[in-house]
Formats: sequence, structure tokens, C-alpha cells
Amino acid sequence: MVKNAFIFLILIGVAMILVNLFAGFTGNVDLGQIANHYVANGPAEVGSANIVTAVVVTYRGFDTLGEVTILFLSAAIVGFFLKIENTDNTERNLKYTSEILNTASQVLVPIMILFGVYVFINGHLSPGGGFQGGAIIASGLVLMFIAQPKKEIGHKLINIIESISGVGFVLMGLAGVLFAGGFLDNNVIGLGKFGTLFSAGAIPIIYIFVGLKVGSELTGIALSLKENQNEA
Amino acid sequence: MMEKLNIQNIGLTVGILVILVGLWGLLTQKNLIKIVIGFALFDTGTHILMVSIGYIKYRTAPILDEAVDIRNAAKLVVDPIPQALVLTAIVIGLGITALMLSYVLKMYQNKKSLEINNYKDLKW
Amino acid sequence: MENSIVEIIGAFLVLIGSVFLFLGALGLVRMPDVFNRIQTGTKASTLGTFLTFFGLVFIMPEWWGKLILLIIFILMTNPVSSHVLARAAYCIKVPMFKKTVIDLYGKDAEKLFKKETKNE
Amino acid sequence: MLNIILAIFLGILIIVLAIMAVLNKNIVVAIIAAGAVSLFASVLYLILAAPDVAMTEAAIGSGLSTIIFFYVLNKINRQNG
Amino acid sequence: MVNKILFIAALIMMLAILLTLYRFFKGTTAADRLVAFDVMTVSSLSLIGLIAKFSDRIIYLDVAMVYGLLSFLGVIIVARYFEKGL
Amino acid sequence: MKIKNQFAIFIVLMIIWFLINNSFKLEVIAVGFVLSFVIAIIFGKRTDVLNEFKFTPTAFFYTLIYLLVFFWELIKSNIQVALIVLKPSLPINPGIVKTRTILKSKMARMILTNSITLTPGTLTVDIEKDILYIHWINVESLDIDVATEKIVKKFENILVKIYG
Repeated sequence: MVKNAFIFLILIGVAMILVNLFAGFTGNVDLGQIANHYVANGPAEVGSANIVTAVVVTYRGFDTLGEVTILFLSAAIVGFFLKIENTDNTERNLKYTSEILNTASQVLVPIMILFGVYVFINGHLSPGGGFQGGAIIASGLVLMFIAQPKKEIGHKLINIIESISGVGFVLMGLAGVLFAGGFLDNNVIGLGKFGTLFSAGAIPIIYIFVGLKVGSELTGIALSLKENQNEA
Repeated sequence: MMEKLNIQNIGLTVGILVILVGLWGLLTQKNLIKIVIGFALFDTGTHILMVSIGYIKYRTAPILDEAVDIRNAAKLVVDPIPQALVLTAIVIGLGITALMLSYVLKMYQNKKSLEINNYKDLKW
Repeated sequence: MENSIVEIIGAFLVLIGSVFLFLGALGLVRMPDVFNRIQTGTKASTLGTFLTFFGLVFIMPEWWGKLILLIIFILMTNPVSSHVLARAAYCIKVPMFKKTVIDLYGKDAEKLFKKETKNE
Repeated sequence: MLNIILAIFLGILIIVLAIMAVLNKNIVVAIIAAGAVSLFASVLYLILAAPDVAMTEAAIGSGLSTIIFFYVLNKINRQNG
Repeated sequence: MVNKILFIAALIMMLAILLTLYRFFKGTTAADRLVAFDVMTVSSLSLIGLIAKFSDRIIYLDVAMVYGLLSFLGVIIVARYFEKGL
Repeated sequence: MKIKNQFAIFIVLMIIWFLINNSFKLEVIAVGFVLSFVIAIIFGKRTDVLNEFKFTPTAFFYTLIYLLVFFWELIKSNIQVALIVLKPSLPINPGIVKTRTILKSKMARMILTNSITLTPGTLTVDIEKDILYIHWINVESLDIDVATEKIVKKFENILVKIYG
């Protein structure tokens, strides 16, 4: 009873704080100074039609680097916790899947992968980018695990792709230091014509690396949660 | 009253309410997985709150294609910075959720129980 | 306020689509057991979404590519998900409607659900 | 006008589903409700003019986190024997 | 004229989503709720189409595609969990 | 056989790439070509369903006829279901019946079951070898041959001509 009253008090307190924070908030009428700079000069400086992408990849590139690191750490910890204890897979049986789902997944998985690649290659023109594309690719592979239990992807291949794309991402950043203004500057190669597929300098290349890295990390998490399912 | 009824205020209200519901679930539930669900709801509420702060009336998404005039863009689009922050926050939220769930699994392997009342090892 | 006749046809297609969506939802509420709910729900929602996007093709002709792709996705994924749902519902032994005439699946299902795929 | 009606509608839907996710005894239903909260939140983001966030929420918040929840639930059930 | 008809269509779709919400709320079994979830997501897919039309931005359709694919995957996952085949 | 399979995947992916991009600029075509090629190489050995297409004029002609029949049945089924839903007494008579199919190709079987799911009052619950288990909202016959005649035949006759 005391505990419930205590929880109730905490909730009321948080509600009061939040309401007070936003009570005087009447809404913006114009962009702030920094946002105004990003929107007004973004197309000329970065060449990206999607301002959010410009902010994520170049103006605040270190955020992205930190985020990719956190994701890598969490994937590594999940894999470490759930690593396979008994290594003999000989008696591993999988449930029978329906034939229709199997056939449909064989058609759908390549389409989903293509769509994921489309999302991260067009990250500077349309909504999307490395994280979303990586998540879509990982979902496609999860669909493959579910619908076709016989097909397997090794952990080793995923680790190789992840390492290569991580190194590539950092190298692109360092190339920005060497040949242009700073870490992750995308003026390494020319900006190209605004609004076309080959534009915005290095943003598509960086997003390809981010997408492959995020995709392989999320697939790794799903795979380590799926494996050794018959251990008990 | 009617002039208060705009999309921004609705978004702020929904965000605050979802945060409170998530916190309530986090504090009152006894099942470990339900606690993680409460945490995920808390996350979603924070994201809704942050995105609604960046919204500006009668403006469109910060993507400059044919529908938006580039020279006049600063007068036509909403604030991109909260959106960029939320973008990273969602992905990190997934990583945290996966981590918490693997802890839950490990705890279950030790004690064969999901009830939080059975975990009293560090209680003082 | 003048719209061409093509746009108005498109708008009416969208309206019919929304009516079908509504009927599907109504069927979901009124039907007595899971299988009948899947029948009404998925069928009507497939046709409703199909008509909505098809009507939008008339209103926004320059968007046709993505709209057609969405229609293809819907026509491909929706029946598959309803089939998988029906199979799962049978597997967890959801009670069937009491007026059900016959169930020829019961005996064979026992065998099918025990079957396993060997990992080669 | 439509935007405001839609926003109110989605807000009510989100809050009802969130309360259901907390209160329901059945864990499977709670997880599905949490996924539905994410899906409707992504429609709300579209009305708030944030398609990037909407796409991320649809792909990650509702898709992959539901998948991870169910994988963990499956493993827990299997260890029960 | 067109906008008015589309407005009415959007209202009907919202009503449909409310009906599926009722089924989701009432349920009786988990499978019923899953069916309600399926119909709910498909209905909101067409609502996204209408939002894209009213905002006049083609880029919103990308979001619709991701939404459709991922909700399909969610239904499949839960169904496979019921069959104990995950 | 593998080459034909990869080629089919490549064609499908290229069509989808054009639909999704909605433009025919040179750079878009080049990127799409490379991407479809790589994905087709990777997934070509994992899939074995797309190589059953026959690229002949007859197959194409019957595909068109199939689409017409399918849409007609789809609209008819929806009106029928709507009438059932709107009647206050709910005149239903459900049950699960067995039917047979003679199709062997996996792709054709998937198309057949999807079409059955979307047409009047029927829903495929499972498929095992040549038996289809169908939930029928208004059971008219318990006999396997009559049910096959009523549900399966109208699609199967055309699909046999497409997939052989």
C-alpha cells in the first residue's frame, strides 16, 4: 500500500515536471539560428536534398560514429552472453514450415534486400538512410531464417562484412580530414549536380558502409538469439 | 480553447501521456518482460515529444525535392535537428532493448523465474 | 474548384475502397470464430487497399510507379499472411464455431504438425 | 482540419494501446500492443512532417524489436521443457 | 470536390480502424487479436496513402512500403511463434 | 538451370527497380543493373521457384486471361462477403473441406492458393502434396471431387497452360 502511494507520487511528480516544462511553450514560428543555417546553406555546402541526412552524416557525424559504436557493443555483448554452449548440432530438428510461406519468402527476400539497398543509396534524396536500410535488410534475412530453416548464414561471414564496413566508414572519415575540411567532410569527391543520384559527395558511400554495418549487426543479434534453440 | 488545438499541442500531450504510461508500467509490473515493454513505451513517448517540439505550423518535411522551393526553403520546412537526434535515439533504443532482453534470458536461465520478487540477492 | 472527370472517378474509387475496408472491419466484429474473421477481414481489406491505391493513380498520375508496386506487394503478402494466420490458429487449437459443418483437417493436422525438417 | 482530426484519432489510439500493453496479463498480447503503438506512432510522425523518423520507427520500433521480443519469449518457453 | 470525397473516405477508414480496435480490445483469444492487428495495419496503409495525397509529397509512399513489409513480417513472426517453429 | 533462375531474378529485380525509382536516367539504370546482378548472383542458388516461367507468347496470353478472371472473382467475392456481413442473421455454414490439385510447380501452387484465398468464401488452411485443405464459409458439398470442381478448377485450368 505504501509502495503504491509512493509510485503514485512519483508519477504525479514526473507529470508536474513535464507539464510545467511545456506549459509556456507556444510553438515555434521560425527556425532557430543553427537550423536556419543548416536549411539555408545545406544544399550548397553538402549538396544533400534531405536536410536530416546532411545533419546526421556531416554536420553531426560524430553522433553517428558513437551510435554505430554503441550498436556494435550491444551486438557483441548479446553474442557473448548467448554463445553456444554445446557445440554438437547433430540432433537439431526444425519445425516444418508451410510450403506457401517458403515459396513466397523465396520471391520476397531478394525484393526486400533490393528495397533496403534502395533506401540507403537514396538516403540523400528521399527519406531513409543507413539505419533504415540496414534494418530492412536485417528483416529480410530474418524472414529467410523463419521461412527456410535449412538455409543458414554463418556468423563468420557477418563478422567479416561488419568489420570491413566499419573500417571503411572510419577510413572515409579520415579521408575527409586529409583531403577536405574535417572528419567525415563529404567534399572528398565533387558534389555533383543537386538532386541526382550521384550527388552530395561522399554521403552515398558513407551510407553504404553504415547500412551494411547496421544490417550485419542487427542480423547478428537476431542470429545469436535464434541459435542453440534445442539446448534445453 | 480552439486556438490551443493544433497538431503540436496534441503531439506534446500524447508524448507526455505515453511517457507516464510507460513509467507506470516500469514501476508497477512484476514480470521482467513487461518491465522491458514499459521501457520501450517510455522510449516511444520521448521520441513523440521531441519530434513535436520541432514541428512548425503549415510547414512540410525537410526534404527539398520538386515540392519545395530551394531558395525559400528556410521559410517552408520544419526543424530538422530534433528529427536527426530522434533518428539516432531510436536505433540506440533497439540496441538497449536487445541488451536488456538478453539479460532477462540469462537471469531466467539461472533462477527459472520471471517474477521480479524472486530476485532478492542484492536486496538490503 | 473545377476537377477533371478522371480525378472524380479516382476519388470515387478511393471512396469505394474505404467502404470495403469498413465492411471488412465490420465482418471482423460480427463473425463468430477466427477462421470466419480471417475470411472477411483479409479479403475485404485487400480489395479496399487495392481500390484506394488504384484510385490514387487516377488522381496523381505521376506517382504511378510506386503505387503499382504497393498494389503488387499487397496482393502478394496479404493472402500469405492470412494463410499463415489460419494455420497458426489451427495449431493452437482455437475453438471453432459451434455450427461448423465438418472438419476434415483435424486428423491430418496431427501428423503434419509433428513433422520436422531435418537439418542437412 | 483533416490533420487535426487524424492527430487526435491517432493520439487516442496510441494511448489506449499503450495502456492495454501495460495492463494485459497475456505477454504475447502485450508485445503485439507495444508493436501497434510503434506503428501508429509512425503514422503520427508523418503528420508531424518527419518521414525519416516515421520510416525508422516503422522499420526498427515495430519490426525488429517485436522480432527480438518473440525470439526471447520463444527461448524462455523452450527452457521450460 | 475531389478533396471533399477523399475527406469522407478518410473518415470512413478511421471508423474501420476503430472497429478493428474494438476486436483487438475484446479478443477472447490471442489469434483473434492477431487478425485484428493485421487488418488494422492494412487499413492504416491506405490512410498513409491519403496523407501523402493531402501533403502532396511522393516521398511519403516510401514510408508506406516499409510499413507494409514490416507489418507483414510481424504477423508472420507471431504466427510462427504460435506454431512453436521460431 | 541455375543460370535461368538467376536470369529470372535479375529481370524481376530490374522491373521493381524501375517502378520504385520512377525514372529512366542513365545513372539510375547503371546502378540498378549492378545491384540486380549482384543480388541475383547471391540469391540465385538459394531459390528454386522462379525458373518455372515459360517465356512464350501463349504463356503471356494466358497470364492476361488469368489476371482478368482473378479480378472478376475478387470483386464478386467481396460483394458476396459484404452481403453476408450486412445481413443481421449471418447466413453462414462453415467447415474445412479437402480438394485436389494436379499442379506440380511450386510457384503455380503458390499462385493457386493465393487466388483461392482471395476468392468467394474460401481460405486455404494448408497444402500437403496434392491435397488442399480449404475453409469454406458456406459448405456446399463434402465430396472431394465436387469441391475440387467448384473451387479449384477455374484457376487450375489456366495455370496448367501457363506453367505446364
